[in-house]
Amino acid sequence: MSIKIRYFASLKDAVGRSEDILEYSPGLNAQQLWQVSNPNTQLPDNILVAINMDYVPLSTLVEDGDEVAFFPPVTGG
Amino acid sequence: MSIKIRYFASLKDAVGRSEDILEYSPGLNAQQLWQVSNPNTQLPDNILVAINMDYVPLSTLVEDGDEVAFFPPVTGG
Amino acid sequence: MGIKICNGAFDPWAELRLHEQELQEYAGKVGATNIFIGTMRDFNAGDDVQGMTLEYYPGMTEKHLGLIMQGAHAQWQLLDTLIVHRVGDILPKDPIVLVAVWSSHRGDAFDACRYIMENLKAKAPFWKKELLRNQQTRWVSSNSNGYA
Amino acid sequence: MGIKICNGAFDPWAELRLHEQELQEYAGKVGATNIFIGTMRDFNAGDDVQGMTLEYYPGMTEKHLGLIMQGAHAQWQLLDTLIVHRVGDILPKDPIVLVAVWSSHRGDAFDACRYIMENLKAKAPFWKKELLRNQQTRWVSSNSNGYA
Repeated sequence: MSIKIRYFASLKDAVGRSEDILEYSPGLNAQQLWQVSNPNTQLPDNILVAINMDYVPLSTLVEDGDEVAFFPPVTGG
Repeated sequence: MSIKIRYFASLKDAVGRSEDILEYSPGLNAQQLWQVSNPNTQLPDNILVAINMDYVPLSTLVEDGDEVAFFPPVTGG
Repeated sequence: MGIKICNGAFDPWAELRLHEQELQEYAGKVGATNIFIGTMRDFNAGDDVQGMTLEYYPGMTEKHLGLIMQGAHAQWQLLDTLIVHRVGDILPKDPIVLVAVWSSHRGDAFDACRYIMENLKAKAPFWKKELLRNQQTRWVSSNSNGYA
Repeated sequence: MGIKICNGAFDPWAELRLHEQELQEYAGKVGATNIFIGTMRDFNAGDDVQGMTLEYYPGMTEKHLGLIMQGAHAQWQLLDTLIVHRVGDILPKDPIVLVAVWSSHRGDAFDACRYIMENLKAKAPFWKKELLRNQQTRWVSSNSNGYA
């Protein structure tokens, strides 16, 4: 299996892509997954994280097959 | 001139008429006007009074030409 | 601002569409609209209700709806307000009252619409007489407080 | 209950009329309807805004709108709820969001509609990018708290 990372809105513009597909490596949390995918870009402070479409803390471990999304504060409505 | 008294809703049913026209007599307040018009019926506790379409206390003096309305609590909306 | 007393059924969506056609001049300033519609239920106080008659005090009713509306405009930043209220004989499911508030920001629209409804319920001279299943009628005795 | 994401303009009055046709079974229980409509303004943060693009996260957006709706039904006595939200390219005066709540009593309708709107603004994954007068674009950075 693998991990899908998705980026939305201003964060998508900042990283220059909307998704990454990564090999699963055990023991990584969401914060560490970001650094693997974006080694030269620090994760901005206010970014939200969802795993499989649920909001989670950055310290949440990523499992094989997960979809991990990073995005800025929401501005709908 | 004269005084017009109006009754609405359940109070209209209770007094059996929708209005009275009275000769003006100086010095009466709304409460006393009720007693003049309804000598055998005590004004129920929760009745509201308006003079010329403004809510007023029962102690308000009635002037010549006034329209005085008595009605139960409102139940619109 | 608009105040309308209807002796006959009204369609809230048609009233809203019509009113919005008149507010084209500041339509681009509107960010928030809050709307309340009160409709007739087929039950009240444990009894089936088959119909209702709404009495009002022509002149005083419009005057106090206007004062309530002005009170809302004085307290919140509003672009427009509309009140439509039914009188006469009505049936279950019929709309009784429509209150609509247009503003730039949503807090103002929510707060003002609720303020208008609560004040209308407390101060506007309307009285409901219910027709029960057995053809008996009864006057509704008072309105509850909707903030509670 | 209904949740609808629209990629294209929607007419709030038509959506409401359509949805109410589906709730005939408990129409006689409805005493109160509260509706919020958010529309696009032609200004924001001191600048003229000519248009907007609304991005979302298909799947997560609908899921969280559903959770918010369930949260409202758990806290208040509601008969029905509807959320319609626009995505894609939109223009000033266009409706962005419609929230409607049907209940027997008005306090429930007002409270639940506002709860849904505030939670939608805080948690539902939508993002607005504004097109300014000079053809520059900017992402809206965050939503304000509408209870404040």
